[in-house]
Amino acid sequence: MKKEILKLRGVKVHFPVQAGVFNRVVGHVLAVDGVDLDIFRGEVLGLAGESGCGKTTLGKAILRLVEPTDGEVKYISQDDDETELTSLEKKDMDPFRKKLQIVFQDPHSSLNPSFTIFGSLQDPLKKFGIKSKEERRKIIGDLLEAVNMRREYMDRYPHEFSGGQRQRIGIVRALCLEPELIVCDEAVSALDVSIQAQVLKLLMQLKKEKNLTYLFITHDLSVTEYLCDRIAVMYLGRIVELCDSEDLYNNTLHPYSEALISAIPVADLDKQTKRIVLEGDVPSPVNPPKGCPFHPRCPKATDICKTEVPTLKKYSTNGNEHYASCHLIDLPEIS
Amino acid sequence: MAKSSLDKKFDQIRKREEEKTFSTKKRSRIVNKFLNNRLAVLGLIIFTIIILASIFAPLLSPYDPMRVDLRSMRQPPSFDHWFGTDSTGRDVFTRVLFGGRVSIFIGLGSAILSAVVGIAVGCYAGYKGGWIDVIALRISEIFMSFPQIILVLLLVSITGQSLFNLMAIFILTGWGGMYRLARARMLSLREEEYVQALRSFGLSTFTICYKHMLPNALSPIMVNITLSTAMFILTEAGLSFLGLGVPLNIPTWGNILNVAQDILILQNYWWMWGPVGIVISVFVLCVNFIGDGLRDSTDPSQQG
Amino acid sequence: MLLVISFLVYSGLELSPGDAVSHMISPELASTITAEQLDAMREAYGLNQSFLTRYWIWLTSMVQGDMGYSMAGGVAISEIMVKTVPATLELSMVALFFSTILGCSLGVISALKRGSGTDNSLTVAGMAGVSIPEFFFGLVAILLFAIELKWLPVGGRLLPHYETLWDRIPNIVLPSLVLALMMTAGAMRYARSSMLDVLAREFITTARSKGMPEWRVNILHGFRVALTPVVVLIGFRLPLLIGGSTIIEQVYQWPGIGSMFIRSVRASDYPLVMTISLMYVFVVLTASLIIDVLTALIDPRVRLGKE
Amino acid sequence: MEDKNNIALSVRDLKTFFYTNNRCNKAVNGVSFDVEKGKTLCIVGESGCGKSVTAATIMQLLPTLSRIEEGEIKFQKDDKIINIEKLEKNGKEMREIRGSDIAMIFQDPMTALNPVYTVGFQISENLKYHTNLSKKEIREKCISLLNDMGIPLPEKRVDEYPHSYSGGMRQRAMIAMAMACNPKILIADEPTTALDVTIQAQIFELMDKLKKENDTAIILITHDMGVVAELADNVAVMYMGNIVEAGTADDVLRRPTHPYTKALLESVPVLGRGKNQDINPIKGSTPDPYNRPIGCQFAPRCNWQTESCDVMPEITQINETHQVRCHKYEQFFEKYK
Repeated sequence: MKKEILKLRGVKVHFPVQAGVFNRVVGHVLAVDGVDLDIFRGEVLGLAGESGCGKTTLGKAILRLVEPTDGEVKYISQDDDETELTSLEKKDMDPFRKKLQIVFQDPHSSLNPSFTIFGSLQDPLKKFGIKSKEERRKIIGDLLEAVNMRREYMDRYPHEFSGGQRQRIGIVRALCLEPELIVCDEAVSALDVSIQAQVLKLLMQLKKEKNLTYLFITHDLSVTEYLCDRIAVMYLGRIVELCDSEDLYNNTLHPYSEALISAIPVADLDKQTKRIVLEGDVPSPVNPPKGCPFHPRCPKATDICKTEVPTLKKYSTNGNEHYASCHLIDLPEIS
Repeated sequence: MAKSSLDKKFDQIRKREEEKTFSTKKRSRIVNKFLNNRLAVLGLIIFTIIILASIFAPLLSPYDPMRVDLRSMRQPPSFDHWFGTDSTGRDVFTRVLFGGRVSIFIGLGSAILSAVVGIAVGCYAGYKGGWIDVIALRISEIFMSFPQIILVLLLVSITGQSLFNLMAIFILTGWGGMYRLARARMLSLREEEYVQALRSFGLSTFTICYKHMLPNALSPIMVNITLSTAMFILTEAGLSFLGLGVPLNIPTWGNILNVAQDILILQNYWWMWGPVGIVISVFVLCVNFIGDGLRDSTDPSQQG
Repeated sequence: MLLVISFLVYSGLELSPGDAVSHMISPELASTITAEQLDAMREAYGLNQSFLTRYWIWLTSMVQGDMGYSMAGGVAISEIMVKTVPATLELSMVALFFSTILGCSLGVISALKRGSGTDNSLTVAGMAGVSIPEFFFGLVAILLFAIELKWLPVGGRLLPHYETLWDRIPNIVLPSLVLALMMTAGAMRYARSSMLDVLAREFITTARSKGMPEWRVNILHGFRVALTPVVVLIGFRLPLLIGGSTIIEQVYQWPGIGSMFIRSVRASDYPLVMTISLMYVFVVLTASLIIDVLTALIDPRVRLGKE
Repeated sequence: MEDKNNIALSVRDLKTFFYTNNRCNKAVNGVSFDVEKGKTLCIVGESGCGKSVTAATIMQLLPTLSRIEEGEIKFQKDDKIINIEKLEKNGKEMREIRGSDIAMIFQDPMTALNPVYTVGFQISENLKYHTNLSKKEIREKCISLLNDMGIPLPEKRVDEYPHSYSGGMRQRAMIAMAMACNPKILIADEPTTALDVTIQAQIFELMDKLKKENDTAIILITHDMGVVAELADNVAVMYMGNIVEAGTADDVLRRPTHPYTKALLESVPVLGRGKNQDINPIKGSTPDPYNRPIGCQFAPRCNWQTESCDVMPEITQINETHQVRCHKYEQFFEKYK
């Protein structure tokens, strides 16, 4: 039986836009605009979408690196205790920070250039009660070995490492408090392809060894397909499709996902398909279009799309649950 | 076509590279770059000499900077009096040495103290934002909308002249610039991912801000400290020249120069004001060279 | 902003020794006035009222041009202003004009010939320019050009027999040049680093890739973009110009507001000190406003109100 | 080989070295390739392999602390062959080629356009210097170019500043600028890396159209094998300053003969192959350019390394179009055929 680790309900993150002489708030960037999402223990959930769709903001909102404007983020422990995270006081959040961690995108800014690796990583350990220095060195050393690096590297400075190595150190940092869920925010996007594959393999291996759950945020659908059990596709702050990763490719329901998949260049001459070229650009999240946010670019849009906002409905494809928010799906809805 | 100098340099480097004879000294890149900057090294050398000379002034000169000797008034430079003597027969060289002590102390001391204040406020305000930031920003704006020398003069006129007052005034007027610099650095560092990672562990603001972020903001701050040292020394000299800085009985570089307001002295007794003017200029120039060298060597965007 | 500062200045004024009444009436009158009359005047001027009310009265009269009286000369401060402000304006504008043009062009040249002998010597000269105390420089200039070579007068302005504009020019040359020189050094350094910054940007490569001649790449694409930060920085340096002019005016006996300020500080003439400082602040704030407008004119990004 | 007249640009044994920090980086170390008229050549490789430097060398847009050491770049202009490497860097002849015969677009359209001039002004500069059109004609041409690139309301857009354009539109404006004088060769240096996939698809569609309509040769620089598969006629794979394998897209993608090409293809997951596909990372990491391996640059990371790899392998012609730089290619090719 699948058990949830996180339940997101109606999560919204709005950033105020200030302008004018008095910095008056003239509008809001609707970065994340009402997301419902369950993350199950032990799965890899992909969160895909183009830049500006709010996927990174959503990831940070879970960790409260960005405060959600509205909505609930519930953490469910192994003993089925539910805790609502967004309403917690800062210090009450601490026990949950141990459980939830994040790996960042840019290997150049993710490590503090003026500290050794040990220097950067020891403070969190200190804070969470590991008082002796030897113990901290042991934990970090063990983890470095776990990511195929040498124990001695902990006394080196970040500039001595290559991009791939830094990314591994970023993973070590996320792992050092033995978390249950790791948010991987574009964790491999900045790496060269040959290194990217190394890190992907490493992530999969660690997941097995340490029983982790990943929320894998990326713009690259081919990586998500390879890595994830389920994929959520976001567009303008909302989830437009959520299903098993194979179903997303084989039984695409939403026209946006369809266009996205067809637009990705595939390094296989036998798999070339006709690209669906979308018109225009992603609209501004300050002023999203009325009705379905995708309708101005959608090749299939009808009149209803211009006026009514579609909701995420449950369908079934290939025997699996499949959520999509589009008016034009002619499958029977499941309740 | 004749080979340009650049081409020749390239040939050399290539030859060295192919023979694998390039220097592999394990020195930090920053130190290396600084040492390659000839002006900065020259600045550092002269800077050290002047500072040492001021510190060991009593050993270097047999004269008392304060003692009036009416028998040897207004003597031109000689073997006994290297820079001659002034209107009351005091040895100018000795006075320059002792004046250096006070002037450098004021310049360096005010620069460092105002940096401490500026950084302490700026780091916190820049990282945390909120009302502290707004208030500090407004206050620094008030200070910065006065031309500095006017504000200093204004405060001097209120508090009266003394060494201590002058330093306090310098700190009061100088922290704003440092505050803004520290704040701006913090604002950009705040977005770095390692800071976000620390936040995701819920570490305290104090640890993140002063322990993890501050060291990365230090190099522009160091540069700014050197530059404001130079500025404070100049301001002190200007004020004392006007007779409004340090009380006239304490020898400082500016006070020694004060005599040059008299056109007679200006015209006839060049040694009373010329050498000290040059010493100030050279010292400030050296500080500026050092600051510039530091800036270039810590700036990752410049290669060469 | 100006309000806050004026309030602070007024507080300083209040704290300074001397009764406010003595600031407000001319000293000639003061000698004939008895203590009772003084009290009556205090009543009349509302000096027995709260601090804030008095501040308000002071402020409104200030705005109307009534700045009170100087303690030393017994002259109305507004009168002193009228006499001295034009002199300072004349001096600083000439200096600003020359230093900006000279500084920008030298800075650009130095950036374009980066690493060459010209660049290095300009850099060292610029550094020297900001390091030598301006009054020392001014003294040396007097000694050299006025006393030894006798090419130019020592200083002063509007001497009695001066009538035409031509008569006045020799007097302004030395002080304005000395003042301009230190400003030039600063402007040059800013222009150089800003230009270097812009030359490393990608659109410069784009312009080259279109086959544009070098001058067009450097001037039209490079300098035009580099200009914005330079204008802003020169604006920031305006306070420095004013500060510099204070000392230079003193050195050259230039009858401007700077030397008046120093005289009043020496004489502890508080009303005058406060009023002049307030005026400086006013000038600086106005200047920064003008700079904002100027940058908006130069840079289309600012003009449209977004980045 | 091919008919000589079909070749727009021919590069032979090109070496470009960088001299920063008093060290010599052999960024491009003996590169040869031909660009055919009306075809797309993709130069593919990871960061630091020298692909962008190659492009900058062809345009003579190298930074000050670098120079062309050896080799030839032959450009065919109206029946004349011009040796680009012999021209003065910013001289008149070079400038005449730039922008009118060979044009370039860059990776990041956000920084590649000058923020203080209107888009129209920046396009018209090109026309002003390379054609004899009048002011009015230039403006009309600008509008029609923008229109061709699919920018809506070109009459209005022509007078707007780059910051009011979106990323995709800026890249279109860049292409309009590059195509203004109908260049024979368009060099595109990672033109879509900074853009989203749906916008990338738009740009590729546009480039394909231009190639067909104008017979422009395109040099497309990319790190993405997927892009190669979609767009390339010919491919050159670069690693650490050398071309390790070159040929038609069919040659290289279907019958990779160099271990590096093969490894590159296997290290990225391919959309549509599902969750169970196997990806094989390349071991180790890219070497330090100042501390290069001796001989074959890929040897330390290669599973096929032998002692003979201590010597740089020569280019071997496998068939008419396909060439490879590897000692062991025959055995390697046999195994994976």
